[in-house]
Amino acid sequence: MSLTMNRNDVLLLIGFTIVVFAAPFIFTPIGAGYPDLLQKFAIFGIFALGFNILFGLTGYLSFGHAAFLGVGSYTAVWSFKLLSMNPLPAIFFAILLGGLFSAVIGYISLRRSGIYFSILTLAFAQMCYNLAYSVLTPITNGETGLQLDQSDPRILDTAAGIDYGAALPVSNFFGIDMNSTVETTLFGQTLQFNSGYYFCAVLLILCFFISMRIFRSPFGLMLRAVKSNQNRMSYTGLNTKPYALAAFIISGMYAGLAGGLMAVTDPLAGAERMQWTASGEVVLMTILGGAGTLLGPVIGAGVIKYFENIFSSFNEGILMQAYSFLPETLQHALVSISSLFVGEGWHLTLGALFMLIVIFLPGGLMEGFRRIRTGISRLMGGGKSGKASDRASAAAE
Amino acid sequence: MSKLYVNRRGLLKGTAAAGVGLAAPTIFTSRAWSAEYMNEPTGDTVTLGFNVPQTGAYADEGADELRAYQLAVEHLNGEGDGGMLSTFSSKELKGEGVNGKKVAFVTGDTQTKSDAARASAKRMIEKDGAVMITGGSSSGVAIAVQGLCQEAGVIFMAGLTHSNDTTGKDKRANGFRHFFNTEMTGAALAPVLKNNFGSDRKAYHLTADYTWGWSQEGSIKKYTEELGWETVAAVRTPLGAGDFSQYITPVLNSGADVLVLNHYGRDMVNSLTQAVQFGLRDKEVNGKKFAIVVPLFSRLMAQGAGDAIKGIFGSTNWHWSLQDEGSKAFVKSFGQKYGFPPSQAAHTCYCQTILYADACQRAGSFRPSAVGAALEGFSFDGLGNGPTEYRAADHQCFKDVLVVKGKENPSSNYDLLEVVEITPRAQVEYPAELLGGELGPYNDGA
Amino acid sequence: MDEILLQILNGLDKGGAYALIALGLTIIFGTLGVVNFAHGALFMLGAFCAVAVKAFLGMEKVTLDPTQTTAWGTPMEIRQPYMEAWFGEFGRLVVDFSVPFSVLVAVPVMLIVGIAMERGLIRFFYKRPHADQILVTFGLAIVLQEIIKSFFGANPIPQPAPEAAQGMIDFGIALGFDAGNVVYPAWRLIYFLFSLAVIGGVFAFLQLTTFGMVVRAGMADRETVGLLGIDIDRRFTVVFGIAAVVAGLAGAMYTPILSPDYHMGMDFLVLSFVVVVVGGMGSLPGAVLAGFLLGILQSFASMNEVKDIFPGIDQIIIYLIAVVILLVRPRGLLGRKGVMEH
Amino acid sequence: MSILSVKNVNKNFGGLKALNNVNLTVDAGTVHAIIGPNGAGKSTLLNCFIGRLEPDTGTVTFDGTSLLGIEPHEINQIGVSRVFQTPEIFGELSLVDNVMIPAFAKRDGIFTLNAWRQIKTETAIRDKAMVMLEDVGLAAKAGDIAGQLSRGDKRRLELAMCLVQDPKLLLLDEPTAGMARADTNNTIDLMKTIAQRGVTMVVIEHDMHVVFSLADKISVLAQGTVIVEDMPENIKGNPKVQEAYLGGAHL
Repeated sequence: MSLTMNRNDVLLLIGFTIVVFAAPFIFTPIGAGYPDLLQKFAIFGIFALGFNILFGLTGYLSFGHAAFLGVGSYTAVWSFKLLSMNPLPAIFFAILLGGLFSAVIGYISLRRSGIYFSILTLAFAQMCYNLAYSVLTPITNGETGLQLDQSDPRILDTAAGIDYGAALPVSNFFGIDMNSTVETTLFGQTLQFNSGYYFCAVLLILCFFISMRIFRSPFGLMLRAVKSNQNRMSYTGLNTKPYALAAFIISGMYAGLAGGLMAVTDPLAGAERMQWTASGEVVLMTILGGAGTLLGPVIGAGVIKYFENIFSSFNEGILMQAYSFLPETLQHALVSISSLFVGEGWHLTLGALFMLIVIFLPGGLMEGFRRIRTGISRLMGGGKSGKASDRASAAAE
Repeated sequence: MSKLYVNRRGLLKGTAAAGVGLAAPTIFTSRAWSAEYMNEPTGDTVTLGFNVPQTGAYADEGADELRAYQLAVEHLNGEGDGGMLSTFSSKELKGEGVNGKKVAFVTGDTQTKSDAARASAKRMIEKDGAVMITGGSSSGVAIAVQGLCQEAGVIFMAGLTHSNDTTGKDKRANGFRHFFNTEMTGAALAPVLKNNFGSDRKAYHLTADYTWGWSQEGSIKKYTEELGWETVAAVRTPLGAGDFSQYITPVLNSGADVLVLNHYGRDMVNSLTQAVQFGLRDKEVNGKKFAIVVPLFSRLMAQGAGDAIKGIFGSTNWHWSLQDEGSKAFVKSFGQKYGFPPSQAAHTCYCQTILYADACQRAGSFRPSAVGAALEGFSFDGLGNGPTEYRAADHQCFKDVLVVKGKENPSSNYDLLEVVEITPRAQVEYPAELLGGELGPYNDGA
Repeated sequence: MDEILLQILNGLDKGGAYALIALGLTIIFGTLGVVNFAHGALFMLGAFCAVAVKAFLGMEKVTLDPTQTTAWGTPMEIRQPYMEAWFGEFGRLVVDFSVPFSVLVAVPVMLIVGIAMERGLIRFFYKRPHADQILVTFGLAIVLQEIIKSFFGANPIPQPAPEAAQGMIDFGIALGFDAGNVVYPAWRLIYFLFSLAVIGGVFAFLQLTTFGMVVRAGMADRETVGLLGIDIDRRFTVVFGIAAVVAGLAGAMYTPILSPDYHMGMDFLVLSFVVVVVGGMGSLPGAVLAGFLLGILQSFASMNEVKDIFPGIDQIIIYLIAVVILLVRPRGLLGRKGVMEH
Repeated sequence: MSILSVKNVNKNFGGLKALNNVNLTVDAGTVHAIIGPNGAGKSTLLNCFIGRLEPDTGTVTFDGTSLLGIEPHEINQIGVSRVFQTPEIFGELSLVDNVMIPAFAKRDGIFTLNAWRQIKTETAIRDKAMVMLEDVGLAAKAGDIAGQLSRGDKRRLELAMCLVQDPKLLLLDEPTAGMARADTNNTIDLMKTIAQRGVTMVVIEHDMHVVFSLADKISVLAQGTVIVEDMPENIKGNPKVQEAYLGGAHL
């Protein structure tokens, strides 16, 4: 299989796999190595990867993908409640339902294009959200969110004779609890290896691989053609609608999977997951990282989740410590300036970051990396020639 | 298959499945073995997690909660004037930290969203090693975080959450609530409403269309109908509707003479302002003066509603104008530090921190089950609400409930409510079974 | 009947606000081709113009009264508004009329904000993909609202209407209803009339002035107008300013109805996009029509009689209408072909 | 043997009669030019062949199949390709991708979910595309982004995209419009080569030099009607044609 892949793609996939598996090592020093945030990185990475297949390739800007995420979550929690605490049926049904919902919503919304399409998807998602919050409470448990209960039937588990006792059950992959963590200390850093994260990580890598295959497939080329020129496409004998719809459904299934994984790592499904702000978040992740690039959306998802979870946690006490090496007046001045941007001000940083990136890096963070890489290679090239001339002059002596 | 119950810090202690896990390579030293319960503090500090809304509609309420937490931590560590520690009936805390450890804290932003609140709480538990999580400004978030703390094996001391479900249908062994609930509001408010408006009234409810709203509507209906009131209609309004005019105009000619606004936060600010704008406060119906009731009041909402609040009845957990020693000490200590009096949210958060610390001290441990046992059935006084008891059956505090009214001539921007009546605790008590739910066993996380 | 009449009034009132916000948004769409996610923030800024004016006019002289102490032991502050101290009853009246006054302030302030935004940021994004425009304007919206939050806090700030406009107007009598049956708050009627006036003003400006003619031509075909040697960019700057003013006015006058807070722009953002799209991208009459239509239908959907038949219909009515209209009319009510379709 | 036959086609826009009872027969393997003054209805007629416009009355039959009432992509799939007045290409994609897309369309039909196949292994398609690029003289730029090409090169690319599908009928709408003389001559040569392969072509053209160097047969359209249909050598002297051109408001 890998024989048909570019060498660069193979390297990218291997590198990606290594980073994902070594995440606790890599992210602990920047304070992001704890299980929940790593899980969020992986889950929203999947969500953004899928969204990118629709938006990055076909150019259709959906503002309603959070609906499929929410559907995936609800489905997974119901699967836990009714069938089994095993995540496999949960994510299977989450993908299925995500796909079904996206097929229906996509089929209708894709009758329009441009902003009209965006508003249609937004409208559907908002309807899902509003109904889930209020009228559909028997299914969604409304504001509180759908939770597990000791008294849930769990037919398959009961049939298999698994008893969770009086405590709330935990999702459990053939004996591995999704919330179990092994903790070790290495070079003074406490590293946490969480089974739920590695479950997500494997799926993230799989999703990344699938996304890569799609990008490099004739189908992916057709999706790019949809974005580029629909007129030419139809006069070339291709029906644009099923291509766009297929991309929509695939991305809906990714979203369903992401939603299912949210429930696997944390068995609660709330309506606000479907709100337009959540749909907007994945749009921002994708654009921030670089729409249409393979890796960009995953990076964008990571950056936004990092800001949300880490920047929001800095309070004055932490800042005072961070600047404690400075003279006291300077320390206070810096703390009061910095605290505008962290803690309750983390939104400000995020907003400013959006603006800076889109102004200076039109292609998102991936473009930044590309520029750095060319810069470095130019520098390296310059360095090499410098060395060569050194050697030449040395030889001349 | 044998029972598998593996926790975060616990290595896989199942049966054959253990081999599948992530065995630690030998170069690592694992500290997982030593912990007896989740995040057992090993150094000379104990970390508490303050999870409050810092962005979104409740950011100001969250900011006030955070102020109270910081004050509580100061007092626990022996800084400042000690606040309510000196009036608290339990004298275990001496301002020397808790169990010989200094109290440290971490903060997080709930965004008033269940997902964000859980993510933030998880960070504090998994990364920062918090042994207790507290805070919040809505019931959805409280229930979500309470569930998380139960799963993770830490104590949750709820902040501002008024829904019955928090200590009813969705109660958890690891969760405790000091704040009152809709059931108590109904029981406390109804007699006052009867005294002021009589027993022959027709009520029209506007209810925020989510669980807390329904719970509030149910309680008020139940208790007012017992008094002989008639409920003309109960209309559900979408959360965050902004303009409520389309829900208010039907009230005008409905024959109702009381409007009950089961709204909180911005919804309440808007619906009340607009109801007053439509002349409902000054209207006469059935030969009686029209009345508006807002079951759950807070000072921040009163500030948002401005003049519209004048003369409106409601209930609240605590108010800074109370004259008992505990309240006076707390207001003094808070006011001197921040320059204005604390809100009820600040008060409940302060109390929860002190109560938790005291329970740890009495238990001599931070182990959730031990702390819980120390809190269960604990009777205390001197924290501003009179004699109070943490009921063992549902982990709900029972205390007097304040019925308040919007002041006609406020002397400052903080002096917006006046206490009309202090409904005694006996009157608001209900059997724990009434609200259903199961505490389940404590989870120590190991 | 009176019930329906009242709901129509509610709808017109709401529709006035929707139409005003959508009007500015669609002008920006139509002329500049920019998806402006910061438009809600402009509405919010307008509302905070009113807050700032009231805060300014209501500035208080603070004296400490050592004879009285607060509950926390500091001397009691005695506050008296300067306006009242200096001008007595007249000063009080000025403070009372702060919301209408704020309109006078909002016009220049919002014009400057709009022009600064266009010159400093938006103009670099005319040729960029819509996705980039969304990201940058969304980022700007967050920054603007966080700045407002750091000054004014997150809590809603009450902005009462002038006392003279706080009462109810009983015009049911004129229509043959019993007294007290069809009454409506004076300020809401004022808001409705105000929105009509602003909408009328914008239309008159675009229809009757040469400037407006060029702008309309630019909306129809930007390149051609550019070829005629008209500096369309300069005019588009002003257009952006005007759109900001319209949004700002809508916000400033709306404050007595909806106490402003820093987040109100985001709440109106989605709605205003729906209104614009339902009306048809780039169509000014479409935006106004859709604003009023959605306002009125939303009011009707909230009636108990309707909700009894379709529970929860008021939660989704706006979106439902949007879906139905877009499926029946591909480009909204009055949209033109090819605008914002790619 | 006729491959395209147009019978009694009428098309009104509002009150304007754009096509008035047009009849036209294109023989297989020939180059058929349609000329006429501006506004004569040439482009309207072409649009009726490819599903962009639906005539009010009349029939358009290609190889025994009606072209009316079916989607543009279906028309292409039965063997009709079209070159547009302004080249319609995939501006963001590379040249070779541009040509591979129609090649895939030819092989796989209007829609295939071939998401698991890899382009890299589609050597047959790639080779075919490269040959086509070679034919139109763009092989050296195969990896370039199409949107950055000159107008002449875009036209060549578009031709390659059409030819890679081995169309039975190729419709060209002013293929040399806006081109420099040298470019025009190159294009004429290219089209001659295509014609030699036996591809039937319908060309709309203003440039008489192009028309007379290529066409086997010419139809003259004026005010929505075919006034003459004849061999090129008979067209030049035809008084009707002269009147249509000289008597019209344009040129």
